Amino acid sequence: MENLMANFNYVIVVVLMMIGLWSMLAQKNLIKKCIGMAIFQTGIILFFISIGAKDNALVPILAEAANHTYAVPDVAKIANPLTQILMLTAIVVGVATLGVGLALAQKIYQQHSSFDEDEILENQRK
Amino acid sequence: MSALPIWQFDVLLLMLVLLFAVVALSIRNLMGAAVVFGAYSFMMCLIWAGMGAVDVAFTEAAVGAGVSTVFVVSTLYNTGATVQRRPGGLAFKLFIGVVVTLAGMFLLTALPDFPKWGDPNSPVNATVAPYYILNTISDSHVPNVVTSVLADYRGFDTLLETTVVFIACIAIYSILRVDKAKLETDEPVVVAAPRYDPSDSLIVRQASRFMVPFMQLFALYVIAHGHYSPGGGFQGGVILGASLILLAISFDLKFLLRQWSEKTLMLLVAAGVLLYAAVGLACVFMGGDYLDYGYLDSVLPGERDMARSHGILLVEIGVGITVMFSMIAIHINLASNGRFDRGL
Amino acid sequence: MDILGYILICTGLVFFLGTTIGLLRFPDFYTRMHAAGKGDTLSTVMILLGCICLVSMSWLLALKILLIINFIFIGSPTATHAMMDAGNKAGATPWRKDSK
Amino acid sequence: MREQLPIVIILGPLLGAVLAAFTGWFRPKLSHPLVVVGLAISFAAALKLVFIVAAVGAQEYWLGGWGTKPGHGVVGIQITVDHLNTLLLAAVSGIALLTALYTKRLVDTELAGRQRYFYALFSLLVTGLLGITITGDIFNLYVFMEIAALSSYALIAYGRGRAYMAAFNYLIMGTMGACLYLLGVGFVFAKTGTLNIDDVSAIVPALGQSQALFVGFVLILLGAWAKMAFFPFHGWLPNAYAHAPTASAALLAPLATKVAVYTMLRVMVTVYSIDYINHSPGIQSAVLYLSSIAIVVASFFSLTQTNLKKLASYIVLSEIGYMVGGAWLANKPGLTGAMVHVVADAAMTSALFMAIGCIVYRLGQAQLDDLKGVFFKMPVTMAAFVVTMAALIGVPPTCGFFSKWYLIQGAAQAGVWHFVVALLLSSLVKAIILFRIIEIGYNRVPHPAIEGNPAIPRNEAPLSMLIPTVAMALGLIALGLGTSTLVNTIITKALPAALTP
Repeated sequence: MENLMANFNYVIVVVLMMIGLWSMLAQKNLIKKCIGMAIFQTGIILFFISIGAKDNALVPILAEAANHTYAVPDVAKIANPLTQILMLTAIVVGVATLGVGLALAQKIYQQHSSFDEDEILENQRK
Repeated sequence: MSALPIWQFDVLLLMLVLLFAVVALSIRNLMGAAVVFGAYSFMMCLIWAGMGAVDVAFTEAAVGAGVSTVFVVSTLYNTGATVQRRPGGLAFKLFIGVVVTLAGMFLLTALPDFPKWGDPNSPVNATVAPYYILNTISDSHVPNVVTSVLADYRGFDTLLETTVVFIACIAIYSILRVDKAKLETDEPVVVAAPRYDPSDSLIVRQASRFMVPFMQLFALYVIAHGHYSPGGGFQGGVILGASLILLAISFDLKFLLRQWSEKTLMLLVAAGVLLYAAVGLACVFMGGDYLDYGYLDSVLPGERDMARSHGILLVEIGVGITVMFSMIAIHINLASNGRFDRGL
Repeated sequence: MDILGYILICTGLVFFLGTTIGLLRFPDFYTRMHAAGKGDTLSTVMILLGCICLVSMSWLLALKILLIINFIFIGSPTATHAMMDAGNKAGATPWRKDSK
Repeated sequence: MREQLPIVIILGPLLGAVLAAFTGWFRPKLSHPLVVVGLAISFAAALKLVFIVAAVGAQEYWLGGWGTKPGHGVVGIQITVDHLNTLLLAAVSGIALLTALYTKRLVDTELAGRQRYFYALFSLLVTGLLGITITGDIFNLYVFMEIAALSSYALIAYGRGRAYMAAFNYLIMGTMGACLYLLGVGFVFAKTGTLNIDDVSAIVPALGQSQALFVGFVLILLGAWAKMAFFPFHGWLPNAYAHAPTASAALLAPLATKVAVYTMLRVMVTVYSIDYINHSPGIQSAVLYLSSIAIVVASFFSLTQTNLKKLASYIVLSEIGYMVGGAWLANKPGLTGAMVHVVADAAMTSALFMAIGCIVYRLGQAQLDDLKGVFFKMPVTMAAFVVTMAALIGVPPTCGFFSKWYLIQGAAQAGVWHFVVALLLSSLVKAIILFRIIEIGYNRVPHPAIEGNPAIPRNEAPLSMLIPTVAMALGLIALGLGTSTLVNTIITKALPAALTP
């Protein structure tokens, strides 16, 4: 139980991932699939940010000491910048994918007047 | 500037995030789902800011909560907004549920093996990352470590990330854009009945006219001040894009397209990537490796570290241009169904 | 200065509570929007003013927060107006005392 | 300039694409030459690197000059050309170059009026694929993966109609794969603290039996499998490739899945060691069974197809089973076979789709019944087609034979007989398909002499399409003849040293 509380973030990540994945695979509505995809991605981002977090850490911006000089920073007190960069990239990739997904969904809606996967497939078989 | 992780508060937020995720996926009105999803993103921002990832939180607030929601809403504006419940398919859903649950259990088996949350000596925090914190000042004189890693140490990632935005823009353009001349003969167009046209309202128009300059000023500040405070090309670019999207929503698309023609928009999207790639190429011609801005010291003011700092600014501007115009172009495409005439 | 800050923040929270209750308890779309629009704006502004008092050491920060307040003052009522207008056009009927 | 060669491979298509996006608005005719020039530069660099790597060994390149720092490992992003990927780099850029030349006429007719960004997306897809192959950083690989994926969604959606739904399904599966991969990277990163492949592989053995690393390994594999349409995740591929415009399919089918296979190989061989697989026999045999099932099921589905493009897509699917199975045999001939087959299959599939493209260009559609008399109509194209099918079956002088030989050897050595059976069965199925096409193409036409009407007029595909097709088919034979040289000089050195001979 203590282990669970110490790693609460990871548990939430796993649950978010499950929700997102289920929605991507099992939902029939295309927009819901897109939203599930975004939730999956944010879950992963939360995971990366969690592994880079430090207790009582400051944001990774060094404080200016005086006159454009900077003291040697205390690494243990500054949050990990690397995971943050990776996740900046992942967020932007995520929105790019979402945009393309929505564009495709819009085109599909134009053809079939529906976002429902089953209905679209039925339409295609005709 | 300190970020104290009050963990009870974090737990509360995490539970809320879960709740929002479930609600966003189970709600039947898609417009509502989009809005709940926006709220979900904002909750995530808070969590990340609480863990010291201000840049990520900023980006998520601008991109995930802001622009994504606008994209979903403008897609729904052109289409239907509710889920019709259809019978059947329960077994399939259950099956996927079981598979996903098993996958989740499998992931949880790795839980005891993880370094403790917040441990400053975990491998992630102690291997590569300290180098950036210790050397950012001497290497490039950029106190915002995130900016220096983003644009310098891992600048290649950022170039590719900009390329991803560029690809998304031209992909959406080539998927959605339709020729007006062919419209009658080629494909049927489903136009949803316009529900609400904000351009009717004088108040909205005047208010956004008043707000847009401030937004743009703030965005430029975010880009230019990214070396010293959270922000940079992405966030600034998105805000710049959002300010013009606001104009497009509160007036109409024509108003926006009068100032920025389709051609200008799409050319500028490519120009940002080109600027970034060209800065990298200039480094090669100056004798360094690709994206080694230090070698630009003969053309940029200052020594190597300042040359890096200026190189970072240059590429951030390139990122800003691409992101800004691709956000606008994507919005116009989604909102007008690729017709570039009217829409949300 | 600190005390003033805390007082402002607490007052803001009280107004927020009012907003929430109003949002939940009012009978129709328009009255709910009214509660949300007014209470929300006022309470956010008050909380931010409280924050200014707490960070009074840094003028730059205070200026930034003032700009945010300015933004909220314009943005929030406009958004409320737009939503009300949309509701009106979509045909949401206002609640009357005699309607049940 | 020599040390800049690795980055030139990426920059060629990237800059070509961006410039092509510019000229699309001013001089649309200029887009194609720009992309071709970019790909040619890339191919030249890749080819030069093959010789350099064979002569002096792996070449490393640090972006921005950020290399190894004491105590921290590599702090920047590294791209590496070594024995494992150099051949694939040359193959990808070479095939892309030939395909770019080949698609000119197809695009002008198939996508008339919509081709403004086609070549830009084409070139960006190649950028992504080359990047996945060349990068030495597991996160950078993810970004390249998304570049390749986003451009391929758009390229498939060019097909319109059903292609939109196919592209959407691909988007969902592809994003799922990429996300699983990214999550796996997160697990590996959490335990090792670095993203550089060389550094990770140095740390992994020291961690011993770590459950997080194992979960990360599985996640990365699942991601790669979703991307390559391996058996449980294969649903998106046939529709996507069959409904895509021929010009897009000719590029996507040969390269996209093969690069995903390479990702798996890279993770298995370099990031984790091959011992890692030998230590988890349960998973190994499960994957081997899955690959056998994939081969057999895909082969039988390909028999039932009436559409040539869809048939070819199922052939692609069954070939994926070969490579995954070969890699998971985890012995020397098996891995060699998988590595040879990645390159050989890229070439074979490319030739197959090029030949189909030629047929579609002339006949307008690709149903099997429409092929009547096609041997008289397009003899050169069909000759190339037959050579390609022979290579896919595994007829000796072609490259398909040698890779398959290695694979069977590996399976026999490991005692995995069901894999051997699956391999032979799929060869048999392909032979049946070939003979059926020959039968339709030759015999179902009333003989001109009997009917008294003139011979079917020869109507070959235009030269700009025919020459790349024939070149590719001849390349299959050349590759087959050169297989032993390639294996001896390059591929043996890519195999982990600890492998039992």
